[in-house]
Amino acid sequence: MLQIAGHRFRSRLFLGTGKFPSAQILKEAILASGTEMITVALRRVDLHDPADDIMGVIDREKYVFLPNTSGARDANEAVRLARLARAAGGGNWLKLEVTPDPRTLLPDPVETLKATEELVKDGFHVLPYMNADPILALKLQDAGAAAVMPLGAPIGTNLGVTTALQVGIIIEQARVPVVVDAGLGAPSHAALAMEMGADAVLVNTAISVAGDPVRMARAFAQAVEAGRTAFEAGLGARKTQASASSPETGLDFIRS
Amino acid sequence: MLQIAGHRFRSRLFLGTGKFPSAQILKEAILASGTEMITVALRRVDLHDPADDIMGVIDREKYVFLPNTSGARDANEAVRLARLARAAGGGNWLKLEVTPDPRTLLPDPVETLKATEELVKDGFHVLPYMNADPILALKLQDAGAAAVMPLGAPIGTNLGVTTALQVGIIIEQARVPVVVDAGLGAPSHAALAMEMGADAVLVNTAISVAGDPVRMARAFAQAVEAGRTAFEAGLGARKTQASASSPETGLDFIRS
Amino acid sequence: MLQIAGHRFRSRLFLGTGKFPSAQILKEAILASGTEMITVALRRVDLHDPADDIMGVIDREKYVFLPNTSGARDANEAVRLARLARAAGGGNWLKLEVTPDPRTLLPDPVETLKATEELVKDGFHVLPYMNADPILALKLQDAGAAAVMPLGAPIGTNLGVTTALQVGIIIEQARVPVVVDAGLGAPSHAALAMEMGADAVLVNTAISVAGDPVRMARAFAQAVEAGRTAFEAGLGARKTQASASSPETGLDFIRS
Amino acid sequence: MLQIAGHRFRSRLFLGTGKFPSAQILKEAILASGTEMITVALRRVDLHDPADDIMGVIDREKYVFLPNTSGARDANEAVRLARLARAAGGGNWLKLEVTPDPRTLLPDPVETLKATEELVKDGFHVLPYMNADPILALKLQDAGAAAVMPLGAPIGTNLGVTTALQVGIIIEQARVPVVVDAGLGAPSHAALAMEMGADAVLVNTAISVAGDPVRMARAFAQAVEAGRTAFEAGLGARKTQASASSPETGLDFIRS
Amino acid sequence: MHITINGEAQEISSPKLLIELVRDLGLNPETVVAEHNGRIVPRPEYDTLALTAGDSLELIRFVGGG
Amino acid sequence: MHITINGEAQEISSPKLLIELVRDLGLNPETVVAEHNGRIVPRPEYDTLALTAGDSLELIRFVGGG
Amino acid sequence: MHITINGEAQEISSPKLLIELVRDLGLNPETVVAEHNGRIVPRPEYDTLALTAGDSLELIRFVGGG
Amino acid sequence: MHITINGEAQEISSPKLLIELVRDLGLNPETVVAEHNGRIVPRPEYDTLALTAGDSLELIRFVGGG
Repeated sequence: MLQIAGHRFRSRLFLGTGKFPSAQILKEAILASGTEMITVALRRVDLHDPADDIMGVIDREKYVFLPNTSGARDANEAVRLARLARAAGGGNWLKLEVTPDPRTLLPDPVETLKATEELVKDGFHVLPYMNADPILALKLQDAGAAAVMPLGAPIGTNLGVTTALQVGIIIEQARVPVVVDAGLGAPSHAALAMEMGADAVLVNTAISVAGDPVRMARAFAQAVEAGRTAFEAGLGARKTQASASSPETGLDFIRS
Repeated sequence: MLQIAGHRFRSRLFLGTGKFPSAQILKEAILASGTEMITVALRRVDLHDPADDIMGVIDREKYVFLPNTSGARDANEAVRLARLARAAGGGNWLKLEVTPDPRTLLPDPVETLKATEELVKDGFHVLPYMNADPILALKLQDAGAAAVMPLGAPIGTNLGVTTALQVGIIIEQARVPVVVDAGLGAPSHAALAMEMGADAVLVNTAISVAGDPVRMARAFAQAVEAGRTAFEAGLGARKTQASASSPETGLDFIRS
Repeated sequence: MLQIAGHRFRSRLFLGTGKFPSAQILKEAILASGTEMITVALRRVDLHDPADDIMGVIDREKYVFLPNTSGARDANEAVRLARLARAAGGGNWLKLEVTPDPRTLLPDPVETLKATEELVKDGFHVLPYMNADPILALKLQDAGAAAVMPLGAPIGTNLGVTTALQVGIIIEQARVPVVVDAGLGAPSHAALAMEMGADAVLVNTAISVAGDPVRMARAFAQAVEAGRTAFEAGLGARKTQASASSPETGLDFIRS
Repeated sequence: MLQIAGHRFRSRLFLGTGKFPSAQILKEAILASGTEMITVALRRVDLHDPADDIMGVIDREKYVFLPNTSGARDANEAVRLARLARAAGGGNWLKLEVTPDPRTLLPDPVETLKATEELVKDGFHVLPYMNADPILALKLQDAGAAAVMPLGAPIGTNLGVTTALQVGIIIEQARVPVVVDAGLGAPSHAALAMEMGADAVLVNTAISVAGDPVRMARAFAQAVEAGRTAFEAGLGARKTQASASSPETGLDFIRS
Repeated sequence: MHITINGEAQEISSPKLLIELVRDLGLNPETVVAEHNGRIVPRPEYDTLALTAGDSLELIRFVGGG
Repeated sequence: MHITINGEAQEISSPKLLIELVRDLGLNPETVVAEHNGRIVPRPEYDTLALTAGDSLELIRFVGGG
Repeated sequence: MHITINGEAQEISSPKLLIELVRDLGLNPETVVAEHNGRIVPRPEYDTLALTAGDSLELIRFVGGG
Repeated sequence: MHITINGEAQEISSPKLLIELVRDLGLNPETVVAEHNGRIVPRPEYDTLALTAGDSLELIRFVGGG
């Protein structure tokens, strides 16, 4: 069973909570996804809408709560957000995001490594969001990251595992769990990541912006299980030449 | 629910029975797959192994039985095999395969159309295996095919839906069910086909040659459901630009 | 050197003449492309614009003139257009196009084969535009086609060789030249087709709708040569593992 | 015209000199490639083969000489190699390679940035080999890199521009030239990189291990020009729907 | 007299030879092929074929195409 | 007598009904289809069809296939 | 008195404890974290921390994010 | 005397200038760079630098690489 920082997860689908049409749909999507790990962001209270409180939706006890540092542009901002998250009752789990450029939302390898080192010292279970860079993955692992989260494609693009080659190398080398994050836009993308041997996937946009987020959450849950089962069951090799699935002999009698 | 020739199918995974390690594993894989449609081939009895009888494994009543014409090299041979299949108790369902070249096992568009016309007249429910040719799909449909079965990749290659562009056009135009057949090598491939709007997929090699065919059968079953659910729930659009999953405002206070 | 119907071609780039911004630009693009084979269509004279005559632009003697049957929806229409083309001074060369559906412009395999047989009897050098269907390619070759022209992608899409797997099989099997036609949208696509072993490519839209059609014609000419040269020079194998291009020994002295 | 560190290059193909079958073939390939920028590595003299001296092959005056730091596993080793290269008469140009893992030969983002900062201070024109990481590219540029060299695929794999999505973002953002390096295995790959807007490509393995390295060098030279010309001439847009290249009207008279 | 040219009814003076009509229309006989009442007209006949009322004529030529 | 079964010449005792032969071969008549001298034999006839010397018989059944 | 809350100047009656302000704003103290003049306020202190004029206060909480 | 060249112990006659050694080894001084006891030797010094017993010398040059 998947273990991160000593915690066991039955579900290998981690769920982001952004951009859902309503709190009710988010609530149902969480259930439908079967997830045990939920990401949230930290933001200023909107004083004009004090009642809009996500903690009313999520049963803090039933899920591992994974605050992210989305919005942080360097290590300092990320560390500050991490500490606020902990003070806000977020616990020690942290999805580390350091994205200097709001246009691409791509992670900064140097600042991400720096923040990882600092937050690990500070007792956090750090899951860094990272470019699909195999050497960086080794460095983050050595720095004490609880898992590494290479991106499949830029956040919110739904393009799938465009980084398959690099992700494959990361999986092959990693001694900590590999969670493919960002860009997974369809259940087939999640299944592919799992078939490649990823330990889990994190999905948000593809579910929250779906026509029916609750059913889409269920679809991803099934796909993640399918992909993992296939990985464990052992996929057949790809071939360039056709090979018959029916017997090749025993038909002389029909030859015209 | 999927309907072909008036018959309703709860499962959208059709299963081929070739190349399984043992009758027992085939039996369990059929159950694990949840399939309701099973393909078989027709061959001379091996007089030296009379006991090897697949009908001992498959409960004829519980499944729609879909004999194929694998091995047929032209329309005549296919029609002859189809009639033998019916005489053998195969019923009226038929997976039409006309593959003149044993090396590529690719279907012959002209002979396939000819055999479809003849067998439809003869009362068969014809499901022709075909190249991913949108115009041919319309012709087969007009000829009375109960469904069309475009290939994803050559038989047994496990390469997936290499014909996605053409299959997409076939699905868009078809008035009969579209079953993606051949080349699907992983659950993610099956999920992709279903996400594109295929009505079902037919899988054999990827399951029978897997390390653990029974678990792989379950994996494909889940992936097919995942893909179909996603198709119905409505996938989000692909984007070339990143878009944040977390709110983009409310962080001024952390700016260093 | 490439030979089709006994004619030798130094250039492996065939050029379509549709959709150019002006006759002058077409004229210059033809020169820049270095092509020796030019396709044209046949249409009713526009009585309101009698001067618009492409034959004023193309020196009939310097190029092999390849009228197409674009617009034909079945074999009869194609044959009729072919004969009109010959009567119009088009000679015996013919690009056979039978596209029943103006929305997809995809070729009809059955009618294309039928028209090929008839036109070959009638003394035409038939180059049929076809779906990337390896079995159909063999049938067209057997019917006397001077070359086969599998599509890379639907006409005008610029998507490239989306049918690479099938085109590869066609090339491997063909005894007549294989010309990849339709959908080639960039020089890299043309180079890829040639690297795969195609004998030539036919390009129109990618050049005529380019920002600068004349320079784009030159770019395609270079790419076709590059791809062909690479095919003949022998491409290195693809590897999944890295291998150093610099020596792996002789550095002990720098180890920190 | 391409400018790097104030130097103008007519050719956008940079050539690596590793793994050529012979000095003579290397010499001819350099000429055939038309390159003006040549990479070399630095190694201990083999005392048992003192005559094997590449400087006998390359006319030091005719080419920009780009020593690499291949073999360096961290910033210190890279800096030491850089200084030796300069002392050896390599001049100020440097291809910075920091690859801690000889198995993947993938670059270390942190050490590469560190070495870039140090070597820029030391007066080198630094061209860092890097993972296709857009944020890292900005950092290297800010650190004074003369150009950035994102990888297309791992060294020596011939897999092409597998990092197209990221390379596209790097090109869009860069204020210094972008040179796609590593993994380009065919002229079509080089053409693609140039069509995307890359300023140049560096090729070694695909040429040196080709069946005929000299002809392959010529093929890459043509492909690079083709891709650049296409980029400047303006490629047509990709479409998902077909659009006719021949006129859609003027055929009523042939309708059967 | 009335004849139909490329699907459009036209009034032309008679008598009229095909070659004359083609020239009247400003077309180059070398690059135009004519279908006269459904029959392809060999170019040599252009000079002698006389059009008569009610004829249906198709004048076709090459245009840019791919 | 000699007959040909699935392409192989076989010596069998006569008289012999098709149903007997099928059973002798250890086959299940319910899952085997017979082609007798090129004609498909309806299952009901198995019990009555008598084989004669020189007959050509094909015994076919379903096998695993995709 | 004036204090700054989430960057906006606000007029509040004094004396005022942090816990009171949070309640006045209709917020749940359990799910809100406060930064008081740049220092994170441990939740136990909410009941005793008295706001004074010119204070700068950040009230932060979790929101949906991926 | 003994010195170490490129990691290998070597016996050479003394006295010996660096330039002499390079030539003895059949190398071109123009294309070889020397590290003498860890210090890069500027080319002008080749003619004057005298090797002494126990020296460690690295002789390096360019090779094909990508």
